Amino acid sequence: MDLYEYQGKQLFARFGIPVSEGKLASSPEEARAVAEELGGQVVVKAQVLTGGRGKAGGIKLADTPEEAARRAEEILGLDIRGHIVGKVWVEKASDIAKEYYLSITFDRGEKQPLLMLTTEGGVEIEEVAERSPDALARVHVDPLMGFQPFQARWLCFTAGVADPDEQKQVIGLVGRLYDAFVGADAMLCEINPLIVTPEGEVKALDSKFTVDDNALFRHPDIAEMRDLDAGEPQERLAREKGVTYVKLDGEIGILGNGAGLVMSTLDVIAQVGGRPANFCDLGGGGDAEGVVDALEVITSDPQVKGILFNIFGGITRGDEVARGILEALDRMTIELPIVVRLDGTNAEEGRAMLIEAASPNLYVEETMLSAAERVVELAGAR
Amino acid sequence: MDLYEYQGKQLFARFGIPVSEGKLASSPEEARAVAEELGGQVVVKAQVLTGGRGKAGGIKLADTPEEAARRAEEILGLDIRGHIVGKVWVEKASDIAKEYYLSITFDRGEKQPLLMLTTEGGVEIEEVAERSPDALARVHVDPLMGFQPFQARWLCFTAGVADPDEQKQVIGLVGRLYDAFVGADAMLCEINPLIVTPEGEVKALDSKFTVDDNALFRHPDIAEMRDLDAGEPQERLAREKGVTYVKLDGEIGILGNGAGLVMSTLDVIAQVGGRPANFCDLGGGGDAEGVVDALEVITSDPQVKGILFNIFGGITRGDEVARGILEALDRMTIELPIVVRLDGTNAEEGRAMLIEAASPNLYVEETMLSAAERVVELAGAR
Amino acid sequence: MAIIVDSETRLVVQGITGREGSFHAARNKAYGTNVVAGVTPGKGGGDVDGIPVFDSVREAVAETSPNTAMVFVPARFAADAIYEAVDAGIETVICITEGIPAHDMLRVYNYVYPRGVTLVGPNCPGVLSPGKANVGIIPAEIFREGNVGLVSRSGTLTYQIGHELAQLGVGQSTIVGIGGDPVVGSSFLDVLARFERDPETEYVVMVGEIGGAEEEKAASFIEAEMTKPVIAYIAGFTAPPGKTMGHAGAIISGTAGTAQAKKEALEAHGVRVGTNPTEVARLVAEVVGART
Amino acid sequence: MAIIVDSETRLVVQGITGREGSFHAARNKAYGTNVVAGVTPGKGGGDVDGIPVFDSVREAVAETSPNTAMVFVPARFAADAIYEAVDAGIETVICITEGIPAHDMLRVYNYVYPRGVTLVGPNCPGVLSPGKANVGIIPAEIFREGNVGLVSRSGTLTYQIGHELAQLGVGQSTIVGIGGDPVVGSSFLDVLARFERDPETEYVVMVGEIGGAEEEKAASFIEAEMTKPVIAYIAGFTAPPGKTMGHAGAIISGTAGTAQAKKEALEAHGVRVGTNPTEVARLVAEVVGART
Repeated sequence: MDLYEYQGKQLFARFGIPVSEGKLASSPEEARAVAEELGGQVVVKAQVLTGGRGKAGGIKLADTPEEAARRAEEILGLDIRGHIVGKVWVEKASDIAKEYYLSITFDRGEKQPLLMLTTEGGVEIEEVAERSPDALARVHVDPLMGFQPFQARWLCFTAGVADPDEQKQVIGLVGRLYDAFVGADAMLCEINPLIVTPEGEVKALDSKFTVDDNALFRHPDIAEMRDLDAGEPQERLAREKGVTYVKLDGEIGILGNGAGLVMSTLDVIAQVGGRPANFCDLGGGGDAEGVVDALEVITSDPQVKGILFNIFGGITRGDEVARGILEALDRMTIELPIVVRLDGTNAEEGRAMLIEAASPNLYVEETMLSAAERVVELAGAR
Repeated sequence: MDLYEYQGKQLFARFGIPVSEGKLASSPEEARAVAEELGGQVVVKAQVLTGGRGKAGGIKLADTPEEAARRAEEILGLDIRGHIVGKVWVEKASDIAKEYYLSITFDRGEKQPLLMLTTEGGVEIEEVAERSPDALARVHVDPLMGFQPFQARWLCFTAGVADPDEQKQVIGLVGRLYDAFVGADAMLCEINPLIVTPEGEVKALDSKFTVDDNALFRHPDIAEMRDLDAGEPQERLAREKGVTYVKLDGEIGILGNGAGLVMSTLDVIAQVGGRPANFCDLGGGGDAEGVVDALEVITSDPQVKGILFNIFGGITRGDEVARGILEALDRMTIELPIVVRLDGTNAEEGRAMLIEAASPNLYVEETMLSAAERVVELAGAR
Repeated sequence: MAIIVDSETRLVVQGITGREGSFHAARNKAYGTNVVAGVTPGKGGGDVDGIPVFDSVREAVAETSPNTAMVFVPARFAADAIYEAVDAGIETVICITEGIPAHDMLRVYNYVYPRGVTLVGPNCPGVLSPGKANVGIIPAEIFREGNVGLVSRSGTLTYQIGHELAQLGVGQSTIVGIGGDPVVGSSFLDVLARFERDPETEYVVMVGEIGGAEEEKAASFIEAEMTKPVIAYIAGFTAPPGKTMGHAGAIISGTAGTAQAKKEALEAHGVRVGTNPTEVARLVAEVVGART
Repeated sequence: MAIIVDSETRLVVQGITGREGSFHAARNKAYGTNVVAGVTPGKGGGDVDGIPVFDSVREAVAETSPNTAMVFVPARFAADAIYEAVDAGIETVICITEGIPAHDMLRVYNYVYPRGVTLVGPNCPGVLSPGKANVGIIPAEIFREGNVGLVSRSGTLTYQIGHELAQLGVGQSTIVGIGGDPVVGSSFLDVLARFERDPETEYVVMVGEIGGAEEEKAASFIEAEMTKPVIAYIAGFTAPPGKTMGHAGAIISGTAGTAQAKKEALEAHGVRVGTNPTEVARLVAEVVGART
């Protein structure tokens, strides 16, 4: 689960990482009031779960409350990489002497958290990694040893943070960021830029914070931060129904069981000339109710021109999936062609049920490849 | 640093371990007020840093506030194993269906914390260990893995905590006790008895809590719990002056550098027929100021009839110690015989200084053994 | 021999009285796996399908000497269950449970690994050595005995490939589902190294997917260390960056972890890569046919 | 050969710019120890008595290849310093610092031990192999080269015994101060096992004190595993229960840890025990004389 900048900063503050004072606003009027309350120059920042806000005009300075309101008006409603801005964060503007970058990520290969620090902050870290890899100091933390100050010192010495007072602040901050990473079950904590003010104060000017969905049961407060309105409408619906669904751009709706098989199905659709409309995993269960829910989500996407079921039964039983398809056709009006490929546990029974139902838009295919070809052909004809 | 029962219970409560409601009282009047506030039957418990309070009459029930005041009057001022009761803890009386024992100690051999649980609580654990060792369930916790619930389950199954609801409470409680042990840098956390009420509620009826002195810098709140008035007057003085000192019962005051050498010196004194009055370690430094402070503490004990310095210089320099002795003799009036044995770094210079000073009660000896014999002889003559 | 599980396997099932645990314990037993014990705290003394149930793994070990544990315990208690198995001396732990917090697994992995314990999963279908033992939820009927080792991050995709291989007459030595989580106990490298050492395995199929860099590392390893032919398949060519594709680990971050990059890395190290399950099965049949 | 430190030792001193660190680094160097580097964060680039100073152990390792670290860092930063040394690949860490929280050392020990690193201390005088290397604060002039290994929980008591031995003409292979804290990196057992393996050591003197059960464990070990004669000394016969005698580890709890119990355990396993430093030195001289 990705957090908005302001939510990440709330967590930062909770773990003692210095951030600027600010407040959320969802209208120009609110932005004006916040600016008034904060006093002085403020910065109005679009809250969207994507990067590139600056270039897209989503971050603006304002000298007066009136200007803050005007800036908020410009920013609210902006479309930034497909994300519509619904809220802005208004905070006291900071003077910036230096821009650093600090992050903790999950290094899956090393199976250890990875700390990264560079004094070349404020730009995309991939750029820095490519342009001047030596400028990017990296150190792994053994999760059993936990973070130790020597690791933060190493980051400072290697990245070239030379000023002793800055070093001291950065070392403390790295420790607190590690605490936040562990304490909030984060997959990523990134501060870019981590700024040094002309007075020598080090603080987080932005936040990128991703929390492990599997650990949200330990963090009801963070779970509540989820913005149910964010994302595509189909994805919202999927969340409500508990369906594992990712919206894509094509016209072939896809359901399968198991993430790998579904990804593979998307690829095969592309290979036979189609474009997948979504990723949708029925998961291990795949009972009738789940099939109905998933079909509701997929058909809510108006771009979908045909639907492919690709089921390889293991725990999932073919007859159960067939029952779900028939039940869905009973409850909903689906005129789109539905191609079904069933294999594995109880697949024969399932296929028999579907053939017997003899629904005019229901097609049963033997192999994954032939099913993909069939659905692309049928969708193309529409 | 040992904590009083009520201080340990404060820490228990902070870590979510259930304890009875209560308050501290240092007079019968206060005890009456507390009993009034708590209502119902209360128990009045002597707060001393030693065991065996029950047998010594330091724990009494009271049905009314008046009785609580009378009981407090009886208990306050009691001498329990050499500890004078200055405060009582008045808490709501608990109905007891079962008495268990639960502790976490530092297993120095295994270098891991050791959890112990037995359903035969309420008596000295050494007794249980001797009488029915199988009744004492033990499990080590790897400090890197941390406490895991399976360990508490194992304790319950092995100790014979059979009731599922009790098990659940005990498992939670063991986890919280481990948190307290780590969180407070404890060397020992003991609950004896851990009771089960007739209603099935599990709670800590007593607490024994020892915190690592070396870690007190992390716990200023716990450091403040230290009772500066506890212990012998010489030990209080030693604490104030920062002298490592333990009061003993004999008549030979002993100063040395290094804990092992001082212990060895005590033994040698005993072997030659004397009785050591104290353990006093000048430590690694052993500068003049430290010598003066230590002499002040040692001579404040009226039982002392002679003083032995046993110094083997390493970092400690013999001349520095000699200077301290002479300075002390300058500042204080010490009529007791002082026997000095100096060896190691700058010992010759030190000896020369002492001989030159020609103080009438100052004796320089060549070996540890001869010095011990000399001081016992001189002390005996007084 | 096969790898990880075989006829020497003595299995204890943790969480055996749960719905999934009891169902699959019985299935594994019916397949011929030597399921010696089950564990559910508080249910000790009973039995599931004739398998004795104990309160703790330690007791199960004392009474029935298992060497392998299968974990079906719910996600929030799963780390505890793995520690319990390792603490009781179990050498191989196969964790089926999905949804375990990544930080839990991070600690578990770093605790377990230096102790020489083999951990497979979590969030994996288990390990099947056809004709010897099945530990997990893999539908054994898809697979047949043979000399091709199969290692995969995905369950059903593995079944699909096994199914296609079976149709071409190719059998397997062992099928290992390593799981799709960010932190898994056994990586491609670990399993490839075992297949390389296993006399019954002559060919290996590796089924990867987007996310992470394990396939790239495996590519270098295969070239440097392996004598046995490896054929690979990667899923997720059409996956967009920044979206988690079902598996918590299947996410393309920035430019890293794309299927294309993985395919190129593998091919650069001389590993043939199929672009769909049918093609990969055909490639395997080709290689196996060429050598037999 | 000697044990732990010898002429192969390449020493880095952590906390070298402190008062104690600089004093003893120079002394150790003057003795002939190969002191290759010092570390003090933020003081990199300078030198102490000709010893180059670095900001981190990792840098010191890259530039000067030390294999041993001596820790003089203040107590609250000492655990960090030990981790830093181990992380940088140092094989032997000798920690002089006293006052380190016991829980810090508990974690350090359990982290360091499985990694095969030798940790001596904390709160110890260090290790001296006469004529080869001195790492720590032991006054080398008391000791002379010889074939008696000396291991002790106490510093000055060791000097006392070394002094008495010297007067009887007995020299040492290595003197190891293991420290008096509740958690020490090397126990009597660890050091006894090393002495047993060391060809230059023919006799061992073990200097114990009240508290813990290490002397008792050592007694069984000596009887079961050691061929070389061991003479023991225990301090603290007059110590009362429940009082910490200077060392955090020197405390008699209940009936455990008394000097008498330790003496009896040692004697029951055939180890001769002296009751004061003079007597123990005489016993050693006797044994050495009897065998030469």
